[in-house]
Amino acid sequence: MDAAQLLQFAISGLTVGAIYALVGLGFNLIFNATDVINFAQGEFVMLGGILASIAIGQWHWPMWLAILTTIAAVGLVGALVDFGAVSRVRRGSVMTIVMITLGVSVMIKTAALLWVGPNPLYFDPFTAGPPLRIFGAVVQLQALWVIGTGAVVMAGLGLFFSRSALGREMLACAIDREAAYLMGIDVRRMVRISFVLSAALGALAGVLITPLTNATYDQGFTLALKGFAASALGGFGRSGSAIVGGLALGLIEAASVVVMPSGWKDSVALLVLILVLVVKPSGLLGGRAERRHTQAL
Amino acid sequence: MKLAIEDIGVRFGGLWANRNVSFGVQEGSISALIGPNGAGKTTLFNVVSGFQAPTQGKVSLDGEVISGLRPEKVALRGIGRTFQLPEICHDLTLLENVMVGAYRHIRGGIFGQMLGLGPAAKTEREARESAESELERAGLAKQRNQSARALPLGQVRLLEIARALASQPSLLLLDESASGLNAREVENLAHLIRQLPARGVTVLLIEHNVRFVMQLAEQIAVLDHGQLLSVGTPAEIRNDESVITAYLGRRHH
Amino acid sequence: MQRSLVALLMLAWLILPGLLGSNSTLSLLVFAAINLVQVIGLSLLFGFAGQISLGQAGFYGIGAYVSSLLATRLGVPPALGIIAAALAPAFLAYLIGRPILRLRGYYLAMVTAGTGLILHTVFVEWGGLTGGYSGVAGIPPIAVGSFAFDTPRSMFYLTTGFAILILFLAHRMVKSSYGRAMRTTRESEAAARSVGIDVSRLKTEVFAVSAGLSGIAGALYAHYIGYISPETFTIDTSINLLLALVIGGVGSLWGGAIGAVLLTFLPEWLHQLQNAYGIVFGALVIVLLTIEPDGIVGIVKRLAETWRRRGNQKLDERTV
Amino acid sequence: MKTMQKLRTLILAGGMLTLAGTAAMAEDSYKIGVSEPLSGAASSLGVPVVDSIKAAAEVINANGGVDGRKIQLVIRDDQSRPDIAVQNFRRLSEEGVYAMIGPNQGSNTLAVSAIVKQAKVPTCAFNNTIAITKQNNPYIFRCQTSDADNVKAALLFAHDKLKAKNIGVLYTSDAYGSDAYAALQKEAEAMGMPVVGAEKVNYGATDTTAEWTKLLATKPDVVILWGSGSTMSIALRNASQLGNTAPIIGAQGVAASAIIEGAGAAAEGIYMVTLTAPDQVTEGQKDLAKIYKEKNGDDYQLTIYDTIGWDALHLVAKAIENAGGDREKMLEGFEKISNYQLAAGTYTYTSDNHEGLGVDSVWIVQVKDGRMIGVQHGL
Repeated sequence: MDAAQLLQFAISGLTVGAIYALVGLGFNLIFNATDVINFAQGEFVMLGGILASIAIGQWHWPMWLAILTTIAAVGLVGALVDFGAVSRVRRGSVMTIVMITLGVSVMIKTAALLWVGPNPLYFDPFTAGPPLRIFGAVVQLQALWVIGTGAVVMAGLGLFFSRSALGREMLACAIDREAAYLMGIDVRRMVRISFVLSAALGALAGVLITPLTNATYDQGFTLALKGFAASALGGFGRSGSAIVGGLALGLIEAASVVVMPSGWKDSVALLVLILVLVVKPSGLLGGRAERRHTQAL
Repeated sequence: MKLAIEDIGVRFGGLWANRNVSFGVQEGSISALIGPNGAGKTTLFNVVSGFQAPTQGKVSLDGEVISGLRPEKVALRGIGRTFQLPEICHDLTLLENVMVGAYRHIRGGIFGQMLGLGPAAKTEREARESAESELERAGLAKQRNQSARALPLGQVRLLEIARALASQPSLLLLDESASGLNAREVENLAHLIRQLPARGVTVLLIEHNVRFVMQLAEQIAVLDHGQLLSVGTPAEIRNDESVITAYLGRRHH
Repeated sequence: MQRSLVALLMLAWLILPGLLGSNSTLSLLVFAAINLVQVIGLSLLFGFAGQISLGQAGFYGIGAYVSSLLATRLGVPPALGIIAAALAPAFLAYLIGRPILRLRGYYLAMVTAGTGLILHTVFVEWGGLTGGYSGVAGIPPIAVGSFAFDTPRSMFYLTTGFAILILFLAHRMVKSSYGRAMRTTRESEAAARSVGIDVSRLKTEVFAVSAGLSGIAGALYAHYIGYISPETFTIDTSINLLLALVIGGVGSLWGGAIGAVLLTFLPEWLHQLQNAYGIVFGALVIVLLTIEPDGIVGIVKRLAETWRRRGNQKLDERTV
Repeated sequence: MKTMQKLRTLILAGGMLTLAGTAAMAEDSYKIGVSEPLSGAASSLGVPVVDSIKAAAEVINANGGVDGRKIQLVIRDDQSRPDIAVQNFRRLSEEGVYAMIGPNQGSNTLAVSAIVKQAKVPTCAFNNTIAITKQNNPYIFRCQTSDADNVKAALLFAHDKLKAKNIGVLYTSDAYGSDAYAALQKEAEAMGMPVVGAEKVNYGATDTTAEWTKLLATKPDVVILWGSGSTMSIALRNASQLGNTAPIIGAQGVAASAIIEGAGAAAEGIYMVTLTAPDQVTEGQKDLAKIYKEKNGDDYQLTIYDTIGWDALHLVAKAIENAGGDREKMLEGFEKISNYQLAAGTYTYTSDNHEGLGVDSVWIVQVKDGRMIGVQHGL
């Protein structure tokens, strides 16, 4: 196992990790504003990949137009999910909403199967051309797009939540919904916007990763689980956490392939997630979750 | 000495919620803990009942050190408590809520209770009887089979006390049980508490209703900014300069 | 009234196979009973003790593999295999329960989902033992003495018998003080701990009981179909189980029973939709939960409530 | 994608929640049961197969059905799960079907074989999994090539044509991949062409660079890629990105147009073991190719899954003919079929050989600028 191969494992780990980070950002956004973990987040990512592939592959739209319309369309689906299902809940706990998002994910998955069929869809990377070679290891150009956009989105979210009025209002909802309500913040609108934003973010992730991972109708749940793992590993509630958690998760998976059969890759990553959550529920960076998700003692 | 609190300190980051708090509660007495909001009263309660591990100091019950034990272990040693924000199970009836209090006396394990075998059936019957009598004393017997869902605050507080008493504690911690009650309910509460020492139950309560505390408590401890200001009989506390200042603020000389 | 209802049900249970007759309907009832055993386990864990789990398919799988490997590799009679199929997942659940049950809400959901996926990987990767994706074939049917439960009719009696027994024991458990301790733990762990309930141990025990029930269901499944492979023990199975319970009604055992029956019969009733079935199932979850968080049982309760109240009003009008 | 047909099902699903059984079909038609994965992991195989079965039914019924009686298909989705497959087979065998077509996964076929034997219904199974015809169950017929033949064809091609001294293997962790790998190891050893490196990839994995890195480190002359689904096009892309120069021979699962399109330039020049050479339409494929070209445009490439569904229904129709329409004699009807030329090859069944197709019907094709070109037919 020489240096080039180790570097190759690291690079493929970082690439996969950046994908998990992007999906994780979507989780973080809805969790920040609504205290709800959206089990359909994986489906938003899948929809982004499938819509973009259809627009580029079959309707032969220019790539940028296809990408923008896909993000807008999936954002609309997010609004529909909130309007049609989440906002309808009068009584019942946060868990009821989580169950509804599980129902939504089953519906979206089946609709996608019926519309585009079971085969994987694909479109070419944003920038064509051979991959970069660094000391004998290969870096796919699309991976740079994934990591780059992830950083930009994270910075954007950081600014959004700190600088913009809307962002601060959403953060206020997350910290204490009743207090935000009392201060005249339209909590209902915040929830809807957070669903639209995280759906759009999911679609962006879907669009970015499809040239690497293809888009199939049933890839949603595993992506959602890994995205959640990325956010939880980093520590919920802080927008930077998903990136750190995602990259860490990717590296752990790559490392596990070095030492054991790759079939165990997913399990090793999940095992690490479970250990971290049990030992330090607030994740590596210590997010806001500490207070809310474990016992007093 | 029923309960001995020795040099208890609790630190959250830089803030000392409790610092060098020491005082004792006599067997069969009614003691009170008063002080302005944020004085660290509930934190001290949580330390005694095991919900909050102290940063320093120790608590002992009948001479046995109990600080550091988990809340359920503390409860098994005979300490019952209520909560500032009441914690009851809305899914159960009033009687069932109180019977849960007697849980530590039930024998027979999961399967024994499921199949209603000897010890389980006997202890279950005893638990039902003690729950009935506690409900009777709290004046809630009539609504025993009602669900606890739509209970007014006053009765919720009494229900919590009945539940705590159903576990036959030797020490009962009451966290602001009188707050939110109307005059008649406060009177019932006082009457209920007065009977407790006779039943071998020592009481330590947190209250803001000073008149209620003055007429009930034999010993009063005053906390301010996490520190013990003074401990004494109601008369001593009433005339204690530092207590008045803490409550009413500095006179402008 | 209670007595006659139970007697009626028992009678129906005995003559039902004769009426329905056809193997496939009986086979569907066998699957319904097997699902019922699992959903009751989940109902105790989530409905009563308030601990969500998306990993029951993993325990379902352990039960199936333990019982079938004991039978095919060591010739252990399935009747004993079922006991091992209950104890193995229960023991594992007890082992991992204490640490992971400190978590709550979605953390617990995701961690149990992760556990389920890890167990699925074990079924696939431990090829030497489990046969990997080729699975385990030639699993003998359950037999008592010389009589083998190898037809849908005989398995109907065995599995529904099991389901009725477990429904009864679960009912007893929920009504006992242990059951009250579970329900108090669900709503307020602080209250439970303040009266001496070791909440962490209780949650782990109920987690073990639910895992054991899933194990029994796995063994019944294995010995009925005679072949098992990892495809059956996936996250989709765990999700469907949870959604079935939620549709039926989380707060009651009858909700679990209704959920299990729906989970089994819906695909059959809607088979014409072929692969569009998921849309109807997802829509059912959404519509039901937005109307009534407690599912079908919640709706029935509310209807009964308004019907009874309207009944009283009529009474008052007449007397005035 | 056949959007119209899919949307129609969607509207059907939304509007029609009828819980009743199928509409009453004319009593005198031959009922054929179909249980295929239309959802779940194996749906990418099941959906095209069912489409080709329906196409065959339309053609057969258009020319007057079998001895004047029409064929009626009863189609059920087994959701790629063994327990649903068992339930479907039980239900269909009770509806008095003359024969059953499906399932598509080895594990499902093994799960239903007891029911098929009990109900005495001849079943056309589509799996390459070697084990399905080895369970002394006279009612299971393979309507595909067995992996034993596919593996032999691939290895012979690597050894004779590509002059490989050793081979590397990348296979998916599902039954399809692991079964073939077991057969492949034995066959390669026997040919004196050892397996120098083998890596197993998760079915459905979205990145295989780590596995390729380990495999290419063993410097294999030829790489055998055995698996199906989206992971295969990702594997092809990752291989070319890592600069792999060793020729690749893919399994039938790789020879699907969606996989080739997905791999794009990375698929250029790879070989595949399959049953059809789209550029050389054989005699048996003529009318099938005509239908698909009309529906999907002239450049449509026939894949295996379009042929095996078509063949299965024709085989069943031929069996009904041989049995003179007598449901009891369906088994003999099947076993009387001999060198019946259809789309995927020439089928022969006897009482002790239920394989149907042999190594001679295996095509080796190569991808040249995105299209599959026939290189070698049979040995």
